[in-house]
Amino acid sequence: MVPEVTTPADSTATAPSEPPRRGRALRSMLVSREGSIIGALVVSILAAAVFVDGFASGRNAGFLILDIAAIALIALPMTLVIITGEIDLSVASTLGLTSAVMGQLWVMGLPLETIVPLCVALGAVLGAVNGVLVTVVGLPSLAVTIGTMALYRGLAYVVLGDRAVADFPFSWTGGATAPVPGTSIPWIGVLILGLALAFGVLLHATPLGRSLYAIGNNAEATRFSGVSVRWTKLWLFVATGTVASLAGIFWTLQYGSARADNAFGLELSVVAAVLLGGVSIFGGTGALPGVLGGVLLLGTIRNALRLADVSSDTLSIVTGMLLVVSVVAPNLAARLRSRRKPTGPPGRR
Amino acid sequence: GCGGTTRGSAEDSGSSSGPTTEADPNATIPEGLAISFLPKQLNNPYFTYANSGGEEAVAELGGEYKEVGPSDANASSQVSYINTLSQQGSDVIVTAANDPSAVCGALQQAREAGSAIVTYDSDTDPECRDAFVNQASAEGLALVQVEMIAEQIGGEGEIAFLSATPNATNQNTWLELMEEELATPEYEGIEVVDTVYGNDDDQKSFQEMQGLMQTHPDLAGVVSPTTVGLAAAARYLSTSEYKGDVKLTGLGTPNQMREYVKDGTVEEFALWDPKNLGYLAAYTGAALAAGQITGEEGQTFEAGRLGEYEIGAEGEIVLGPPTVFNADNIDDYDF
Amino acid sequence: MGTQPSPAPPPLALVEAAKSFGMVKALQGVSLELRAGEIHALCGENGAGKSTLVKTIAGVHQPDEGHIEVDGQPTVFAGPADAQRAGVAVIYQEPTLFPDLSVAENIFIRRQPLGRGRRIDRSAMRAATNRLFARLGVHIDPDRPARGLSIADQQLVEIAKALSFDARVLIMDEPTAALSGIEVERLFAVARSLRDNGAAVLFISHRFDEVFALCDRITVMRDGRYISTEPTAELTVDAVVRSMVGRDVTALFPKQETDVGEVVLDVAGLTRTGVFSDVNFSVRSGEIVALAGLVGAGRSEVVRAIFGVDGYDAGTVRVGGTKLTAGRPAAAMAAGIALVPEDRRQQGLVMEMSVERNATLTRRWALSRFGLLWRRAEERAARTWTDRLQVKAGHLSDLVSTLSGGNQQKVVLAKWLATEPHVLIVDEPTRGIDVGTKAEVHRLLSELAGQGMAVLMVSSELPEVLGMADRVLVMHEGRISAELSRSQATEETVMYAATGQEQEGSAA
Amino acid sequence: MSTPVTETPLEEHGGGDPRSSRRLRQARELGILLALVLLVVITTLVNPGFLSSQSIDDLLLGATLLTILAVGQTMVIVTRCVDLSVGSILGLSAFAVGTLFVSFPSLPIVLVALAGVLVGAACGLVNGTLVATARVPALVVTLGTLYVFRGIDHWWASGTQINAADMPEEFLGIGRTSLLGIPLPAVIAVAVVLGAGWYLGSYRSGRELYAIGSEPQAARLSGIPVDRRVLGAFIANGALAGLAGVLYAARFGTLDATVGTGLELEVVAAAVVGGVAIFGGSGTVYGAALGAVLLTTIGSALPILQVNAFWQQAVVGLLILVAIGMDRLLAVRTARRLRGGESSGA
Ligand SMILES: Nc1ncnc2c1ncn2[C@@H]1O[C@H](COP(=O)(O)OP(=O)(O)OP(=O)(O)O)[C@@H](O)[C@H]1O
Ligand SMILES: Nc1ncnc2c1ncn2[C@@H]1O[C@H](COP(=O)(O)OP(=O)(O)OP(=O)(O)O)[C@@H](O)[C@H]1O
Ligand SMILES: [Mg+2]
Ligand SMILES: [Mg+2]
Repeated sequence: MVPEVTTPADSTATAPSEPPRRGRALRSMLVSREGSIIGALVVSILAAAVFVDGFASGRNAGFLILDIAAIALIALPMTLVIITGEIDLSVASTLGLTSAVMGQLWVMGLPLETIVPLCVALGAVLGAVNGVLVTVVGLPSLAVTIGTMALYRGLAYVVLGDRAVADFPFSWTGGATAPVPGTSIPWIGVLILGLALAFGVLLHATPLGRSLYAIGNNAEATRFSGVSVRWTKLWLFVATGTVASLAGIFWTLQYGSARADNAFGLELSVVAAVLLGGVSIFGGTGALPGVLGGVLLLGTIRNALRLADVSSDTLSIVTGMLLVVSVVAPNLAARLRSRRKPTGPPGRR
Repeated sequence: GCGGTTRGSAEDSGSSSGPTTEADPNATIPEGLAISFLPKQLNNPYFTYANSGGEEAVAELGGEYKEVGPSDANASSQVSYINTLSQQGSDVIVTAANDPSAVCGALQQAREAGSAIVTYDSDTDPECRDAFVNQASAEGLALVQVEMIAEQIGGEGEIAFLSATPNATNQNTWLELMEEELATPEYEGIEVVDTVYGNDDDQKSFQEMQGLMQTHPDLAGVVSPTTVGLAAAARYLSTSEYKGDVKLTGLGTPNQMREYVKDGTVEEFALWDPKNLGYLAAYTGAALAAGQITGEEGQTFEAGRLGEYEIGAEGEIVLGPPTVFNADNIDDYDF
Repeated sequence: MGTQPSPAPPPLALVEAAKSFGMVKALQGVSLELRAGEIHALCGENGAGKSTLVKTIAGVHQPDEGHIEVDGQPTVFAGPADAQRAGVAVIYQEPTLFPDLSVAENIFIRRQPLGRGRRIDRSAMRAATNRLFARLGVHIDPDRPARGLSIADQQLVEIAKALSFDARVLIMDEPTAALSGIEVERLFAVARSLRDNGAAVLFISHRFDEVFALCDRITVMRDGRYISTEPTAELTVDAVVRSMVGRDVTALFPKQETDVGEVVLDVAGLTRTGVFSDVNFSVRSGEIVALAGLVGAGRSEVVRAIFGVDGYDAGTVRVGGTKLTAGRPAAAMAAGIALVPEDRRQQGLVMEMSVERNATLTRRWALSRFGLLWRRAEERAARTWTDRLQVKAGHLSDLVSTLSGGNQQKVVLAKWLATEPHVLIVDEPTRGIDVGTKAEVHRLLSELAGQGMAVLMVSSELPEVLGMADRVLVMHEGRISAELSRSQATEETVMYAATGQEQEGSAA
Repeated sequence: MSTPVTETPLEEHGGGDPRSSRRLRQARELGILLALVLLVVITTLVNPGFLSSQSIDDLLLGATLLTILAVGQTMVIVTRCVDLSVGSILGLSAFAVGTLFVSFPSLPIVLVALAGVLVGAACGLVNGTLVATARVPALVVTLGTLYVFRGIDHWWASGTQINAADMPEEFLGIGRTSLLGIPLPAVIAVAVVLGAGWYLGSYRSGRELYAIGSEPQAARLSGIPVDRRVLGAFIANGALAGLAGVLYAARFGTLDATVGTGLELEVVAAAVVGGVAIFGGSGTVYGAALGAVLLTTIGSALPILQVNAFWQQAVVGLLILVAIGMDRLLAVRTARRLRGGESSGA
């Protein structure tokens, strides 16, 4: 599948927009996109620490991490999916369905030790459904996952209806948000870091990761190079479903409430964070450190602005602007550069 | 001595404050209390109006008023705001919960950090807050709505409910109580045939109303215990062929319903005064923070122009009986 | 330019134009005059800047220096629309069709005949399309979508589109690369009649027979620079090649005699319904087998099925005696097959990745240690093969899309040779490649065979087939119609078999 | 290959069915129509009240907004873009209309409605400028402006609500009057569908939108003013979302900052169900409009069919999957036919 929603602009405008410069490609990539996101993150953390009362405290850091936990978790596999030129909009619904099933099973009297693995398996199945529809049937993932987004959310309501299940044992709900002893960083932060490391190595330093970029750039040529594009994508969707259901389990325990409408609308936040992190919606480019930076940047700015008593309207405007600026700025910069020098980026006036 | 009086001291005294300590009915309410309102959703007209009462009360008390909240009615976004308020060391958090349990953990943490927690409009689990200011007793509201619809349809016929979201705490309680009431022999002739949910979304409520009319041709009346639902249903009826034949009542605001009362679509509906709700919630919070009350049953406190209130079972404080609005009195209200 | 000025100023001229892409100087001080009533050829190696020149004239690129003159007047083409208004029609090297639009609309986009109220007059458009195809002697349904047209048909639609402009200047960038002999002849007839009606035509091709048969003057470019312009009559192929390459080129088909060994690849009863059926043949180590036939005979489909990117309905493929799983390129690679596909942009390369990563894409797992890829090893592996094939690239980390067509083809070869295959399948290995590179590719193929590799070559160029192959398999309409030994294979025997006539020359 | 030896029959080039693509499209739209008819028939059999004039009116009115939005979205999607901000645009425009009535009660209705459309067009201009001029992916830009426009809406409304009583009776009447027995908003929607369909099908610039979505690179080479066309599509879509906002205000009467939240994916779903290829290049506004009507009809038929309300969303999801699956099936069959044209002799 080619990336479905592309601008009419030349492909060169969207793929790495800078002309290839001398020197290490990786380094220049870090300098340009991921670097600027991480730079922006550092600047905003420093600014918030200096100017916003109550930001620079361990307790607040804990709040911040809990706030972004679900988004950060799902953003990891989503990054890989988007790099291959696909997208999964059903993640929030997968989370909701997992939550609903978890609640229902708990009501039916199963122990959580059994429920959790069942729910993870459910996530894998839901991801596999997306994957099969995309790879075997050959449908565009944007359309498929808009469909399963409605389907899974609907099934969540079918399972749990309008009820909320909230009597999970405190040992689990409290445990989900408990900090690592001696710090104020919640356990989930450590889990995210571990998963991020795993996904990062997978993407950036393994043969599999390499083929993900190749698929995103040109799936056909990658298939001609002996990569099973279908299987790769199928597994990515399975991974995304699995992680989304992990996030669902965590969400349910974090808020101590299993509901069908949990995390409604979260998919757009996840996609926004991934794109902010420098992943191209057309696939083929992007890096995991950038995505983590994007997730943290969004979380930090929202946290700091809330502490500074900035209203939620402004938060929403700032989030949107950040996303727009993050894609427009590099393009404008490239244009200005090309105007100064006669040698422009390829294929553009 | 109990409770923080300023930000700094609130943080210092930390976990020592809380409902377990003795109440001192004569304690004075200190100046400069930080009282923060966290509605279900910011920019929701109902809460804007209710919170204006809160602001009035905080001004009378000489405190610092603040209103924050998410732009979507989500429990998870509310949790972020509770954490923020707790981090800022707010003395009182007045909140309406989007989910009775999901906000619990955060509220308890805030309490441990020294904030007094008051819920209004929608309660949480009782152990997560110090007091709940109830707009009207659930029984009172259920009763008045049942009486209104029974009278309008002449005590006989099919009725249906048009509610808010399927998991809205208070709406569900009222529905339950209304069904109980309708099951008594007095209302033998009335049958509840359906309950639909408009999600407090105008368009959805409108469509649900329209669906009700088609599914149940013999429908005599509809009760909508939510302001959005009632207004949408009234608008549907006012232009449909069912106007006048199908009775509609429930809970609504005078400004939204004025047109439909005047054109005869709706005879009567009820509501409390949300402004007084916010006002009372602010006073309750201040009394908690000052240590006048701790949330135990039987304690009393002064709530400004509203007079004295007593805490009921499980820390619940009832604002008073609902007001019934009709063509005679509707012009006396502006909210 | 030393030729005598024509009485009227030329309809289109490029004056001292320069154009750079980043560090690449694609054009440097190039001047070119296209005269009315003349067919002008442009020759040069891959990457010489021919297509860049075309795009500059077409308004796609703006020259960094120099300018364009229309009828002697300096003009600026801000975009393709400006060039079209000035009467310039272009057939680009890569087909530029809209797959979702009908063939007729593809031809007339932006210029659809209008009826009342400025509405598009569909029947007029269809009629006009049919008239154009009649002129080209082909029949393509004007109402069918362009999606699914074969490359040859796509090229024909492009040609029809260019003709529909009734342009004063017609530019054709390798229009014949995908066409068969008859279609080429028809195209030439049309080009000549345009010339006779006073149009200026610019023709680009790597096939010298075509250039010499069609063109009046030949301009040669090398490394982005203008070299010479001479009347065709005063030139020979050798002379052109010498100025293109800047030196003499050795034998084009350096066929080595080799010892033919065991059967390595064995294909039996291979069938894909509707595409090809009952294909049987084998290739031995040390042997070059050519798969010849007309465009559309199904040769590419057969090799794609062998390699596993396409499935098949019946038959078996064996490598060294073991049967291959159908539809699994990874299995084919593990068994030692490599496929250099015919469409290098779509199938051969990941254009937005670096040369290095393209070159190592097929060896990701082999190059990894403990499941991890190390830059150092990758770079070393990539350098080995790009150096051996003399890929001209500024840097291994440059995007492969910035290389010229020929160098891109070398990268494809590099990535497959790096897998050290037993069976090398090459599909149109020299399509769109200049003579110098072509000779190198041929030398390489023959050297590899000499080292014991089994080579299966799909090619539409008869001289290449005859010059390189130990054995020729000819396909016609999805079947193998003849198998010819090197001595039996001549232009006549191959063409007879390719067009489906039974011949006594076919031997088992 | 300079030596043609024999004549090959050239007539065989590019075989395949004439007009197969158009036939495919028609088959596609007929399919949705059939599903729609089937649904209506079954629902009516279960509950004859479903076909009462009142309920048909309700249905038409209900589908109006989604249809208009789907038409606009189609124009954007065929150019291979997407506009996720339509829900926010609709909300902003509706609130603008309400505010104008509150602030200037004497303004003529036509002027206010025009202002609503202009607010939408202005939002479309912002989207289009960013996408076409700054050359950034539409999905990212409109995801951003989804938040921005909604934020502006919230900030502007800041907790106020505009009620039916604040708007003139004649304006609210737009939602109630009918023309030849069809509600006026539905008439407007039909006019929008026909107008847009006519434009996209029969005018050069309309066809160029398809060309752009089909192959952007080729569109530039053909001299199509790609940026201008894409900008135009976004402005048209914005204006239509604005129009939908005006109609929303007229019909629902109650306006606050949350109007139209979450509509975007429903609109895209309607277009997709209607056979508009998410890759751009193909699909018609008629299909998209049918998709919108089908989705709305499902919404009102399921309660009548006594399908548990909780199943509704799941059914809509299934329907989307079936619709795109069917598209794929038809496409594969056509492709096979097109290919079979030449090699059927084998
Ligand atoms: N868009 C571009 N960006 C960067 N470099 C380019 C671009 N287009 C062409 N080049 C470079 O300019 C040089 C000339 O390329 P061009 O395509 O004009 O060669 P050509 O003579 O047409 O070769 P071929 O015969 O292979 O088609 C090459 O080095 C090529 O890599
Ligand atoms: N893009 C395409 N879409 C659908 N069918 C195609 C396409 N390309 C080719 N075909 C069909 O596949 C068959 C074989 O085509 P193809 O032209 O690839 O054969 P070939 O012998 O490999 O020729 P060559 O390699 O010289 O182009 C023909 O029936 C042709 O119509
Ligand atoms: Mg070229
Ligand atoms: Mg081929």
